[in-house]
Amino acid sequence: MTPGSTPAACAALLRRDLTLVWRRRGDAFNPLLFALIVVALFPLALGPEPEQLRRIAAGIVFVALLLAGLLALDTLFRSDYEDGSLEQLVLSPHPLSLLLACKIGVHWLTTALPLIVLAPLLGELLHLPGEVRGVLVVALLLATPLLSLIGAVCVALTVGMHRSGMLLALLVLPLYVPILIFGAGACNAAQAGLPSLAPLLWLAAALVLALVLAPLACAAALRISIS
Amino acid sequence: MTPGSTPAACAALLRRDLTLVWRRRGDAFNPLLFALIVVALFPLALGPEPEQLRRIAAGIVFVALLLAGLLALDTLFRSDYEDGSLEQLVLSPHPLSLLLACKIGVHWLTTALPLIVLAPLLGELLHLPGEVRGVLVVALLLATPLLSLIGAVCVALTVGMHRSGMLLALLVLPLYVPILIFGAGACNAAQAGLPSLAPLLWLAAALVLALVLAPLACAAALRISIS
Amino acid sequence: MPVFDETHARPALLEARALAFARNDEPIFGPLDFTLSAGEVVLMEGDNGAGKTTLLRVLSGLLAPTSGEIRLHGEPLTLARLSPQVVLLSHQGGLKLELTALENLRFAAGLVGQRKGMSPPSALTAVGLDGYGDVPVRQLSAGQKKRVALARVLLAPVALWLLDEPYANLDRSGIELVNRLLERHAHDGGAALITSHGAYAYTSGAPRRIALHDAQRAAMTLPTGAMA
Amino acid sequence: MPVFDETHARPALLEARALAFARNDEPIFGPLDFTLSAGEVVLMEGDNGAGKTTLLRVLSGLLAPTSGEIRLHGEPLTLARLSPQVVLLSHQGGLKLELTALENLRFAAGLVGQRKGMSPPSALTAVGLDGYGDVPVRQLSAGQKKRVALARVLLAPVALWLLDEPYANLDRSGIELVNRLLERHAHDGGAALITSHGAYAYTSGAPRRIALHDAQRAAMTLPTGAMA
Amino acid sequence: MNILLLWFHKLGSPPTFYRLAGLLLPWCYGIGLVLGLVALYGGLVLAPRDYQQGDAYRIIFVHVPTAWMSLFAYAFMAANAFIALVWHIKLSEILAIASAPIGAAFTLIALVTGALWGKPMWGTWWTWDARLTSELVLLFLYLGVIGLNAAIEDRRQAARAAGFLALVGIVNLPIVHFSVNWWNTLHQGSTVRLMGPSKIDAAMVWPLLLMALATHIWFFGSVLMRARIALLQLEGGKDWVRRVALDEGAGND
Amino acid sequence: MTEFIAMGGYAFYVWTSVAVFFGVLAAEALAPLAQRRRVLSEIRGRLQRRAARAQPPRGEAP
Ligand code: HEM
Ligand SMILES: Nc1ncnc2c1ncn2[C@@H]1O[C@H](COP(=O)(O)OP(=O)(O)OP(=O)(O)O)[C@@H](O)[C@H]1O
Ligand SMILES: Nc1ncnc2c1ncn2[C@@H]1O[C@H](COP(=O)(O)OP(=O)(O)OP(=O)(O)O)[C@@H](O)[C@H]1O
Ligand SMILES: [Mg+2]
Ligand SMILES: [Mg+2]
Repeated sequence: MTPGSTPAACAALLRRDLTLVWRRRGDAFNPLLFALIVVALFPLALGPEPEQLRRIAAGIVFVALLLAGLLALDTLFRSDYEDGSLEQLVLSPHPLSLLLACKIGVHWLTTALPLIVLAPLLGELLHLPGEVRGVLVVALLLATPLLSLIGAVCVALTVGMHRSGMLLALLVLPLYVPILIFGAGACNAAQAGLPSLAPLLWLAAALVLALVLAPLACAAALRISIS
Repeated sequence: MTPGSTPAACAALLRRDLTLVWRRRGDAFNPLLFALIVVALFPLALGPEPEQLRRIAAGIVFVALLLAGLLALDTLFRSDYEDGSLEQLVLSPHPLSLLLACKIGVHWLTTALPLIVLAPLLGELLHLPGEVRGVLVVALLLATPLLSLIGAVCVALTVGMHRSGMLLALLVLPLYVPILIFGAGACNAAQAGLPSLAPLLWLAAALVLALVLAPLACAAALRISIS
Repeated sequence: MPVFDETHARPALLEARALAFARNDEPIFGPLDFTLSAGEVVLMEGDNGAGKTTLLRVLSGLLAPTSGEIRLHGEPLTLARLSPQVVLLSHQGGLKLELTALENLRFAAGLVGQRKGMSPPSALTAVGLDGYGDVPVRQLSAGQKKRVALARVLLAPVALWLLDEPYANLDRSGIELVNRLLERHAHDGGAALITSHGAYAYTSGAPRRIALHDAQRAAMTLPTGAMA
Repeated sequence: MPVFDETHARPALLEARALAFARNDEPIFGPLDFTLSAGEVVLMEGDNGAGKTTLLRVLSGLLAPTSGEIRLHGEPLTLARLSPQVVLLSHQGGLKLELTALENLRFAAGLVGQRKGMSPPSALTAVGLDGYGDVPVRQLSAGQKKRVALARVLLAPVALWLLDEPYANLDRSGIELVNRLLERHAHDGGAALITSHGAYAYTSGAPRRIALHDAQRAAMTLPTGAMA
Repeated sequence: MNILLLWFHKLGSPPTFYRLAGLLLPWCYGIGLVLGLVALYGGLVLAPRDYQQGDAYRIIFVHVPTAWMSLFAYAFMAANAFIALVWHIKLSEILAIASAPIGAAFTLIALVTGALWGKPMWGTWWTWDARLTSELVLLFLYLGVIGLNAAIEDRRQAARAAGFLALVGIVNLPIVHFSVNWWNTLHQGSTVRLMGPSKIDAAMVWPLLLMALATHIWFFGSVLMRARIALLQLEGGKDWVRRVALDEGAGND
Repeated sequence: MTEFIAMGGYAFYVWTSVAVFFGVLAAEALAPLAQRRRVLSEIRGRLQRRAARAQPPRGEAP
């Protein structure tokens, strides 16, 4: 790892991004609180009958986490673009897709993983049956990296824009639909006592594909939108 | 309406803000599409059984519109702050609260009103019973100005900050809870065949109060956060 | 520390007495005393971070001073009394990029009124942007945007101009323009306080100058010959 | 239009041939021909919007030119070949405000390596920020931030510096610092292309200059005497 | 690909394309309109009543061709976007973006007419079955492409970014088409076949196919129209555009 | 004729579908016309502005 080698560059990037997250560790709780509040809105809006809540619990947790992840996406490249360090990544002598993969990894680790840890609690708030909890966590573990990877491509496309928040949501959400169907589908199947392996396998396959393709697509998109 | 008089100032501000919305009229559809997509997420996550959807339709429409309104809030003062015209409003010789009330009015007209028009369609997508539709629209007509007014105070508090998106959501959502309870409560009552007038009257009372107080609070908050 | 400046018989347009501002208990600028009379242009100089922008924001009433006081025509300042009498040109310019130059000026005129004998088109002509009235400001270059912002200042029916770095982003002809506008404003009985930091060329006559150096910040400047 | 410059026997470090860039079909800068050899510092001058920043971004490979070509050591440029050889100082500076000056420099060194005999602390010393290594960049003034960005340039193990307005935001001692750094870099066999627009004081010896004037944009400047 | 490249190269010269498109345009709109009216006459008047669905089935003559077009337009857009991104051909960028609005229009019609058909047949305007959902997602993808293109200032950069998004979204096309086979849904499976025997009456088939032809021709008319405007915008500074602007300015306003 | 209009009781659905078909396509076809006029007048405006100004000489590299 001599300075300037590719592993050193990735290590420097990881260290920097983790330090930045640590420096503003207060912000790290925002997605958690957001998800919590969104989940809390539903009993208020729908009325508190446990039977009804139980039936829709998994789906609502999934949607809440997806929306929280969506709002968090905005921070992925935004500050790097604004302060010009994204330019430096593009101009660095290392494969851009690899550097971006590091960034996406840190982002997933610091925004999505805490949400997954929170998920069982959110389920509990909505009286989610205990036996579904395991499937929910597994589905989220497969689905959230996919969300981050696909989201990153869309963020890369919109990074140079003002007020991209809404637009980003419009670009990203249609692409999230299949993930939501499979992820929530697995939970619903488990809740109905049906086998839930098939949709999880589909998610896993998609994740493998995205792990390979998304960083490349992300790099290409970034090159387009930075010019 | 000599130039420089207070009515002239309000008229100039209204004209300017409406022109700005018209110049980027493409953006005006974003909250609509966002609400539509969020509503679409729920049947995908919960499964398509019409019976179940019907029962939770009003609540979901309410939550979706609330979230769309929340994302749209960000644009209320943001660009005015960034380009420095907010400073000019503060320094103008007219009551700041009046000017802000004009801005909030335009914002409600161009973001919330289209959402209300869309609401029956969203209800239809979730098989909302026809007789609830009227109550839903009335509840939204009372609730959305309240959301805009309360939201504006929170936006004014966060306007000087970077990356306020999440933070704003966290400030605003707890304040929205009572509105959600009364608004969705009215719809649920109507759906259950119960009288729904009482919660609507509460909303109306709150709206009158907010119309008087929120612009003043907003002006005070803005003075704090601009310094 | 405060040294009251009692030489002027009639009250000055603007007067600062032992004015100081601190952020989080760190002094941004020290206790300052100065007056600004009608017909005067004062240039405020200072290095980066010396507090020039902050001082202008305090004088305009956007920020409340930590200590000391500001007097307008000899009386203590309140925002309500102040705002019809002052115009602030700040870094951002306060222009809407989607609107045309004229639309921006019309809005400004609607908000604060317009100077007698001036109108949005004539203000635009005065800053040398004839024919750009219908161009969205987004399409103008940085220097042209600055000119539109100056037109807004010119249009406002007020005597006191607070201009933050009016020379920044301008090329040489723009700098001359600013100097001409300032001379004319002073000649018409107005007053102006302008900032500019060392590196900008300032080619005007010989306006009165105020140097802003905060002790704490001055300590942070580079010792010459630091190069290894 | 392209006039090839064949006077140099050995290939120049950087060479532009009939280089032009247009946005939405509006020419930003016209067809340009120039060479940059080792040991040379070239100053690019031009009014606002003349396209200085854009030219640097094209030369650094961030933007693709609309027509013409760029040669590096005599061979056509690709981003992969270019990036280990060039460092760009852009308007934003590329600093993380939450990190300290040293952390920022360490990251830069990790990303692109560091010059022989240089380290993050010594680069910081070289720009006169000794003792500021552990201060978060957010707390530095604009001029000090600029110095940290210059330290990053100094640290990069590359021969070609593309500096966009290195003098902006700097006070007089900072301007001298930049000139000293440039001289030293040229003396060590490096080359630099720097921009500066008319209004900034430039006090160095006599570097070669390129004037950038786009016809279309030049037409938009102020006719002198436009004041009503 | 070589032939395609050659073809693009020949037509790719903007003034040539502009002139050629201007010549083709009225014919596309005219023929599309006439064929469409004939097909509608065949479908609404001549075709016999369906023994199961009664006259409601006649919605097929607007629903199915537009539904097909919604897929075709997306495929056309994505193909052009691919060419544009790989070979940096300006004309393909323009064609890709030009097909988005008309594709969105067809998708919207397919959705609305489908809903209008669903009410009498299924008893509901809308259900969340796979085909309906994926078609709705298709509309969102179109709108995303249009929105992204509108949000970026630099025209070529906007076209490339939007084209990139179109390519990413192409995964949705097979989902729309095969959803009826992969999941059992309310929606009808394939009934019309070009190869082999169709499952429905010939008097119903010819208006359907004729309408499909008409919508294709109309689609190309619209794409040419929009591509011409985009060319004017993109080449705003060139001499030929100047001439066009001055010529048509004298005539139009 | 009235029987034709009635569409066997499905008149609303069939005719609304046809109306939507024509309505949306007509709107889609008319939208570019306005856009075209706007683009052309924009180009003309730019030309006029440019023509109104003298063209100073173009600077060049040494
Ligand atoms: C909102 C509701 C609907 C939507 C979004 C929709 C969408 C579509 C789409 C996208 C296709 C083209 C599929 C392809 O070519 O692969 C299609 C074809 C078709 N639709 Fe619908 N549809 C809807 C409602 C209906 C209804 C209610 C019926 C009839 C009861 C119907 C009958 C058909 C038929 C017969 C075809 C042609 C199938 C073929 O031959 O490929 N659709 N629809
Ligand atoms: N909103 C703020 N919050 C915290 N500190 C601030 C803020 N604005 C300015 N400062 C600090 O106050 C000090 C003075 O800043 P100011 O902008 O007034 O300087 P200036 O003289 O205008 O400098 P410049 O020449 O760079 O414009 C600086 O150290 C700056 O970091
Ligand atoms: N991202 C962009 N999109 C569209 N136009 C741009 C963009 N960046 C710059 N321009 C335009 O290109 C022209 C040249 O800009 P550039 O920033 O290169 O000028 P400059 O010489 O650096 O000016 P300055 O002295 O103000 O820094 C300007 O007219 C500007 O408006
Ligand atoms: Mg300042
Ligand atoms: Mg520049």
